[in-house]
Amino acid sequence: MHKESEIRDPLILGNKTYHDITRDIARPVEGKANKYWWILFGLSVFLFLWGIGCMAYTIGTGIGAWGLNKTVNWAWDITNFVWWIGIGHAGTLISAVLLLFRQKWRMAINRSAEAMTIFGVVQAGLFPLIHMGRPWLAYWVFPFPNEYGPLWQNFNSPLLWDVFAISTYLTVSTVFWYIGLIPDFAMIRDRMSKTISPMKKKLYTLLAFGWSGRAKHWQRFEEVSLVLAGLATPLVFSVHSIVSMDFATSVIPGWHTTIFPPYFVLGALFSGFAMVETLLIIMRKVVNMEAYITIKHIEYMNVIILFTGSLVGTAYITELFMAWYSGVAFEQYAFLNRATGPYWWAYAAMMSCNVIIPQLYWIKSIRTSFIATFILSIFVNIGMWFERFVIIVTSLHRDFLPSSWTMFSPTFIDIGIFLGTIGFFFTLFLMYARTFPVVAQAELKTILKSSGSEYKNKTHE
Amino acid sequence: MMTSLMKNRLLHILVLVFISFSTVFSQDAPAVIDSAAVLKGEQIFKANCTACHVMGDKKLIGPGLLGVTDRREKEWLKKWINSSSDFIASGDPDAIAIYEEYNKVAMTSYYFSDPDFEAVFAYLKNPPVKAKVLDVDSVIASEDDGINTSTQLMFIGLFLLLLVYLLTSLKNKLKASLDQETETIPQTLFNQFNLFIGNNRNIVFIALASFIIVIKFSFDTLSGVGVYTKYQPEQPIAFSHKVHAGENGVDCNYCHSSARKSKHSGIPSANVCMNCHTYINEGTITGTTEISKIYEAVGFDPDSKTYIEGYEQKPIKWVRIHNLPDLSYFNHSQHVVAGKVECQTCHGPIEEMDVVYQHAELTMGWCIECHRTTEVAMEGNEYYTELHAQLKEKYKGQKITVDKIGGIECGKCHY
Amino acid sequence: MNKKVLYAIFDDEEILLESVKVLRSKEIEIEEVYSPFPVHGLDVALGFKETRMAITAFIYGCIGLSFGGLLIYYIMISGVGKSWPMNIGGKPNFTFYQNFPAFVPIMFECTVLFAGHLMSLTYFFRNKLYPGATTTSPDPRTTDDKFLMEIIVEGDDNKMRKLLKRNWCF
Amino acid sequence: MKTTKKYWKGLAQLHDDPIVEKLAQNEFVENLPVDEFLGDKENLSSTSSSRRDFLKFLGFSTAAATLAACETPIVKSIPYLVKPDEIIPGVANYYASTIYDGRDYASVLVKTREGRPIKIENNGTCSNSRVQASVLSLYDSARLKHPLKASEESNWRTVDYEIKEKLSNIRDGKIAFLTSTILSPTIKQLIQEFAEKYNNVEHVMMDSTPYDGILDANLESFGSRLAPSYSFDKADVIVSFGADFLANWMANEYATDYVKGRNPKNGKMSKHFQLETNLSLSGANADKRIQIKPSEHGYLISSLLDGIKGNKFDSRLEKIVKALSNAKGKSIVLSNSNDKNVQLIVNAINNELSNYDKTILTNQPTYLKQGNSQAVDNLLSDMKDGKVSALITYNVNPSYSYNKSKQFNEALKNVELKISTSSYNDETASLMDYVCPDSHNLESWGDANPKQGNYSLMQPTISPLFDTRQFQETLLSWTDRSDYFSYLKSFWIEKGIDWNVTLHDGYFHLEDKKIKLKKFVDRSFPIKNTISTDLELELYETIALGDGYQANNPWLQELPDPLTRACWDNYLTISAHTAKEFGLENWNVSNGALNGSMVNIEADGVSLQNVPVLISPGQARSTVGMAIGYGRTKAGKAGDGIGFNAYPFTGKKTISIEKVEGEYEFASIQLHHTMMGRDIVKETTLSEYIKDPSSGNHRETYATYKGKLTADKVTLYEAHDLEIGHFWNLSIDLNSCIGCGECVIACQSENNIPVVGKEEMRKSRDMHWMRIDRYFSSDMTEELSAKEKISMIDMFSEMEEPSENPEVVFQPIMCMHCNNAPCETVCPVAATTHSNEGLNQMTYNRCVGTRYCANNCPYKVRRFNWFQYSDNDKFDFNMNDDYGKMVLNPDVVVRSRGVIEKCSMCIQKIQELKLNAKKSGQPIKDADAQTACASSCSTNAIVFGDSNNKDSEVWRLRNDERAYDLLDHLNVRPSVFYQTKIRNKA
Repeated sequence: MHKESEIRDPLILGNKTYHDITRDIARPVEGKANKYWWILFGLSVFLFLWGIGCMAYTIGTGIGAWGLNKTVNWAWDITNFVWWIGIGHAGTLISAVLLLFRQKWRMAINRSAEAMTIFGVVQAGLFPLIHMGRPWLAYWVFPFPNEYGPLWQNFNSPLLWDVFAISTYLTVSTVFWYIGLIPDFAMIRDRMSKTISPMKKKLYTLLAFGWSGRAKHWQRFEEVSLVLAGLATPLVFSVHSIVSMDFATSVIPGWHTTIFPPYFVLGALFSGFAMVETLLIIMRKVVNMEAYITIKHIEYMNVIILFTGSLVGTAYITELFMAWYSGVAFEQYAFLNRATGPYWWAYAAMMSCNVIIPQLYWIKSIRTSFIATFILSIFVNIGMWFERFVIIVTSLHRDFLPSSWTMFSPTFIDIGIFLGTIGFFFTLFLMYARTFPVVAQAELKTILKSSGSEYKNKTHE
Repeated sequence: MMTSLMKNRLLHILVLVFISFSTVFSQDAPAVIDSAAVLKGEQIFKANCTACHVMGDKKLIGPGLLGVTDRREKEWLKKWINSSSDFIASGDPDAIAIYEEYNKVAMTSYYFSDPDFEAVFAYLKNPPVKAKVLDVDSVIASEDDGINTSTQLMFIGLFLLLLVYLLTSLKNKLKASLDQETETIPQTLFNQFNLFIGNNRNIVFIALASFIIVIKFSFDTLSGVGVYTKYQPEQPIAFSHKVHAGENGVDCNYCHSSARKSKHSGIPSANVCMNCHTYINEGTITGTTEISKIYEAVGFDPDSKTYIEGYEQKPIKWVRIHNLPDLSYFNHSQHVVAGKVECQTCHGPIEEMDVVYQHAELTMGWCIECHRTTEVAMEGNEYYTELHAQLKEKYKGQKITVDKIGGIECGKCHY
Repeated sequence: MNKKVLYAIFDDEEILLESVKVLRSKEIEIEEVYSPFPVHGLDVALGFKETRMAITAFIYGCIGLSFGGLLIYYIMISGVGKSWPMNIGGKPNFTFYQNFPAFVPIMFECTVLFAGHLMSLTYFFRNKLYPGATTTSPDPRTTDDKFLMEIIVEGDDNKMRKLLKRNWCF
Repeated sequence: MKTTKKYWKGLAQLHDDPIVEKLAQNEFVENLPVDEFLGDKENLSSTSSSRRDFLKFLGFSTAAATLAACETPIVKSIPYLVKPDEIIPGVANYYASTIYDGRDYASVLVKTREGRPIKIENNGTCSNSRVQASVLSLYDSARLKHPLKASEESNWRTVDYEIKEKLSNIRDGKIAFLTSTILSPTIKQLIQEFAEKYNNVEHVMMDSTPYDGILDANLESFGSRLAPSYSFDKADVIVSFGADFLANWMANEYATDYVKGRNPKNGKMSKHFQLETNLSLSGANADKRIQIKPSEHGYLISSLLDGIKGNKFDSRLEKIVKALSNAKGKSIVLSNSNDKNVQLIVNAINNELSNYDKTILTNQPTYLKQGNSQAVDNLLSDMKDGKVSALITYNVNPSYSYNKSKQFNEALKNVELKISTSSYNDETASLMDYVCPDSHNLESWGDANPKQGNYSLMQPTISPLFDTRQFQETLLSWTDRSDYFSYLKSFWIEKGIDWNVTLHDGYFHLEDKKIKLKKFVDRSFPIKNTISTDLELELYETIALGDGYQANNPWLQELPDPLTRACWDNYLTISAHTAKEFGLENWNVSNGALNGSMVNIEADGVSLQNVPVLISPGQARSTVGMAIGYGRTKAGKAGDGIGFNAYPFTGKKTISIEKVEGEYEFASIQLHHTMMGRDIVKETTLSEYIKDPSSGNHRETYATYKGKLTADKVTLYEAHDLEIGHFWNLSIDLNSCIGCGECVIACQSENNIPVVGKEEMRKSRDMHWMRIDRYFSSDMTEELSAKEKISMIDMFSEMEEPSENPEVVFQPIMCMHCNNAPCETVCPVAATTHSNEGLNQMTYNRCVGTRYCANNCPYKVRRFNWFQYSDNDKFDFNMNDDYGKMVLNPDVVVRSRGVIEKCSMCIQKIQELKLNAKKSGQPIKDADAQTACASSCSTNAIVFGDSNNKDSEVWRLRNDERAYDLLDHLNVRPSVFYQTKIRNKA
């Protein structure tokens, strides 16, 4: 039974009992959706369908449907890919790393954060697939015995590393997520009555895998979560490091940089937390979780954003310094061109959204306001998208031989696909919010005594 | 794949064996002559003569040439071969006789250099007795071992059953001696089976095993997609390679002339057929029915032995059997001439086939396998002299296979 | 000999923990405890053995690592088996060691992949958790806010009831 | 010379049968069932095959209906019924022949497969991109497929009958032949014989770009209307006033000699001055280039004469006069002026320098330009007054290319009998009563006499695809004869040549009777300087299209101009300075593509609307240039409506332009014009080179524990073994490359490279496997910025601006076949790997199209198939055309959508080479190793070979002091390397 100093603000507001928690968590699943939900859901489904259309068109006619050319062979596709992967990171970090650090405040948000991770990675996974010239041959990137001699893959290729990293990341974090979900499903199962909603009952019985909360199971449960957390933590760092190696191991000035792995991971956390905030602030309204997702949680995350944001800023400066210090003309020009070339605006957007704006979090009032946080988190998301765009496009469009210098501009297909994935993401997330226990109630109950406001008040008396 | 390959190699070896044999045969010929000449003669004969003559008594366009050396003088033959028409004109009775016999067709003239002529003569003198047959048998033999293995399996199965029977009966005997109730064989098996599945481990084991089997099976079937081994379509003309290449011993090269020059082996144009079938109007198996199809195509009147004037010729639409995908570049001459590969290595015992079928899988794996195992024919090829030296230096003692000179690099076939 | 199954329901984990300790001290066999969330120290109180999940994970990890290593070795390093060594970008593929750095990421990923998934499978297997399993606790409220202790008593159970009552249960 | 190739001596050697019908049958694939297989649409569409192996359509016409993947596709194979002796399916034959389309002449080797020409190779003489591309024009479906009568389909019998009827009814009216320059002696004779049969026949020749100036001047100076031939290799000083002799001026035969005279190895190079208005290819290669206005042209030349005579002269000519006077008898002075008086002065200068019979050979004139504008004008006036009752045109398109085309079209109405022999229903032909379509060069017999004593024969390499008939045959039939072949044969055998040998070689020499020349008389009179301030126009021909005869050839349309790097267009070239005056500008839109403002141009009477303006460095101030050969209206689907017709402006000097609203979209594939101070094209001066051959070839060194090392010495890798076997290398001499772009077309036809059209080119999605980068020098340099303390940002932005009169360098770039290739390592599926012969192999059918390799390529030579370029109506060029497909090389796959492709170093040629060597049991001869680009290069700038072979040319070049790797600091170890450029600057 862990105690906690009184001065810490409560993480669960209102005088909740275990039963209240159960009721609150189960409510969205059992009750009807409110109108916000329907509005958002309709919107995202629409975007999603549009995106599907654009993807179909691309696969039908060819990558030429995008704005790419012989010099800039990657642009929005990989930008979006890296962006989504980045977003995918906060989830696992929150649940894994914070679990290792025994951070209690993670418990209210880790479920949703992980959901976000998985849905984010799903979006990310789409891009390597559709950006291929011949997506119907995508299975060639997996080593499987074949009649071609047999013919294998090239394990020197960072893209192949990606394949392994992302598939591992996606599956492992899914499993991690699901193991945590089982007791909560069981809870919902047990609340469901056979007579009123037999179908739902059946469904959740299926999902609950027959969990009954035996002491031994709980013991194993905790051990497994701990180990998975231990595994997931290096995984988080490895995945984005590997993604960064797509660029770091190449020869293109502006890509060929050793600081990319840490720099990308930080950026990932940065954007990931921003996205978590965006989502949670929406969610706590949409499925009324005000009591569990408190300003305290938001503030903690803001602190992390402030921290990572500043580190990312440092990374930008370091890049510039290295370019200057290396004395390599190509490097120097690459970065000069980023800041002052035709894509200066993208660079400016990146700098302001990622480095300058987060500095506002030094101010307590902003740090602890839902509205401000929401807006800022949007900014950070945009900024991080631009970071990837800047890295990819501005490096490519002017590389070694000026004769092949050119520029990139997206077609409506590019845009459509990007919006499509956003739509897809929110569709998944909203559906999740209505059918899954959005807060890990089992774990939450363990900290009710230590961090619940009622108990804290008790101790004050 | 392996087995077919093994067969190929076996066959390859056997063919070599046969060649050595033929020399052996020549050894016990009465006169002392060098076998090299015979071999050379054989090549020349195959290339030039087989169209009209067989090494036997059978008549083709011309007479069978078995034992012709006894019938005719060397000089006489030389004259006749060099220019039969002049020879006939010169009024030699035998010549005229033959001319008359073979409906007044003078033999095409060949100007062999003396050594060549000597070689041919030597060959005619020392024909490879039944050599062909030997070759053929061996091929069949090699075909057979597939069947052998299966029969062996059958025997093993029987043996096991027998064993079961013996053991159970033994057991019963023992039981009887201890006067416990005995079981019939089915009972035993049944009980044993129950015991077996009673055990969880076994269940798991079975599950795993079946799972693996299923995987293997599906993988095999999948990898079999697009493999058309034994593909044997109906052809517009029931042309029999057995009759032509096998029995009449027409050299592959005679019809598929471009195999040594080009990437395509080439399907003979109708006028090549007509070279012989102007005179041969009746086939051994199908009589006139099939041959008349050629006449129909080119517009030839077999009775008057003339081409019909202004006849609109119809192309013969053969069905292609060996189809490589277009993305892979294959060159016949590369393999036949530079690589010194026998036709049969890939096309199987073609001279055995009445209707041709696809012998090899023609999958990429199949190509690669062969390239990994086949040695490069470097000896006596100026092109390789320097390279060969370097390679021997590099791979001391190892076989220098095709892959060692880059034979399994993508760019060698895909461009 | 009549056996009786006694369900004691608690609504606070601390009390549960207390009574568990008490009962254990009286060497009364506790069949099973159902709780809505992991109660810390319960496993100790019940005298469970350390679970060996972590060890299995480690083993699986090792398997994964070696699998990855062997796969790459077979595929990338020249002259091994019937693999297909190619000159790719002039990178040395003569020995595993020379090309090692390029192989680290995938070997690592394989490790995690195997460890993570196989351990989870073991977890499901050992807990007999699988889709479609319908086992539940004797009282559905145990997933909500109640804690249930299952005790098997032989003969007269009133003594036991009393004992439990004394420990603030109903 | 391709002595090693197997030539066919044509039918003559094979069949001695005199009856020509039979010959015609037996020589070619008699039953070339073009219509049959083309008729069979569903076959074509259903063949999934990408390697368009002609055999499948002819040799074995495939009726492949590929069913479900698991079922065997039924592929029908149809062999020839009667196989022509020389055709072995799958083996290429080479025929020596001649290409002459009235503009470009070349003696060539034609590569045929299964009786279908697929590639043009040079045969000793210099050729150019148009000649290379002419093989595609053969398969142009826009060609007439049958004779026309009043634009209605007709047949030869009726057409011949009616024409003969009408011709013989002509009594007093003229019968006029309006033809291009005729090189063929037989045609000339045929026309004479024609003249004997019919009344008052007149023969007029016209050149699309008239050269009367030179011809008439020589008539006055030497008493004979001829154009001398020049030997640039003997000249130490070359002064050209606007004559673009490296590209289009006169004959396309000077480049080889020119480069011969500029080999620094000999310790001396010719010094080349170019005084011109537009930046021409010659100007780009010149050592000293001076911008002049067309109006100064005459004056400067006459001032130069003064200078040489020792009188006072224009200060701009200082250096030139000095150089020339030291190079008496070893110099050439040229002018592209069409003004007789100017040319008289040029003659005077050359005479003064006693160049005649040394570097300028009047006794060995070239006959490529015999046109006579005066005669044409007379003909026109005769037509006006109805004196011409019959007009027969051959190889000319006056309604399009004649500067008085309007009047011509008017006058045509007064002609009773109008006959065209054009193979297209072009601008002129469409106005005619009868069109008797001429066969393509590759379908015809013929002969040519390009130069005094030089002759070449033309032999058919395929039987006519359509119901066409070559002009000679037509003439014969009108004089009641037939069988041009035996006519030709007997004609030459009478001249006492060995027919078979000649046919085999393609060209031969005859001792013609010496031309009698008067002693040189100087009729020149000086020309005053008339300073004009108004805007002047100078027309030029592009490398690609020339006079526009092949405007419907998509390869040529898509060949970027060597200097502006724009394609699918012509435009007004203008200097930045003048552009500013008129408020005209060029700018890049968001996807980088180039846009420009438009103007209306007007010069007494003639005018053009909405002509785009392209700002091009090197253009003289207050002048504009414009290319002829564009703006065809009846060329065909590819050529119609591309650009603007500038012919009407021929002879117009000053023009007026006014800016109009709107912007024009260019398709320019090079959007940056300077090297940004990077060490990409290394160059030095001759004097420096003589001091130190490796000068200008500076290589970065890097500090290591072993001391300072160059990049290629610093490595972590244990290298793969490339010592054993072949190691294919390619050397590109930047000093010999004149940037003519012939190799680009050669590559395109060898490797089945698709045409993507203007829109895609505009989006920088060109598919050419090799490109020729062009860099201008900039006024801003790192030294300057260092000296003047200019910030990096300003420096770079200024560096992007080329100088007003820049130095120009050309750099052919194809896949470098790096031996530490960045592209290979990043491919996840190992679709691009390295061969033990140093080739970077791209395996199309393994590629999944991640494009990572293209990103990671420092040279940006990888090309992605953004769409399906074959069989796609969006790309309606030769690969979407049943005839156009016949030009495809059966040994090279046509790439499908979504895969990367790139230069393979013609691996199909390498494989064939090795195979032949193995089969014949001989080691490979260095001379035989050729890539398409190397063999096509007229100046021998590209040398290919096996650099493991110590006595190969390429090995020597690899170890030359001038050799350098592009971007060597990356240490990617390219197999392609460059030789530094050497300028002959004083």
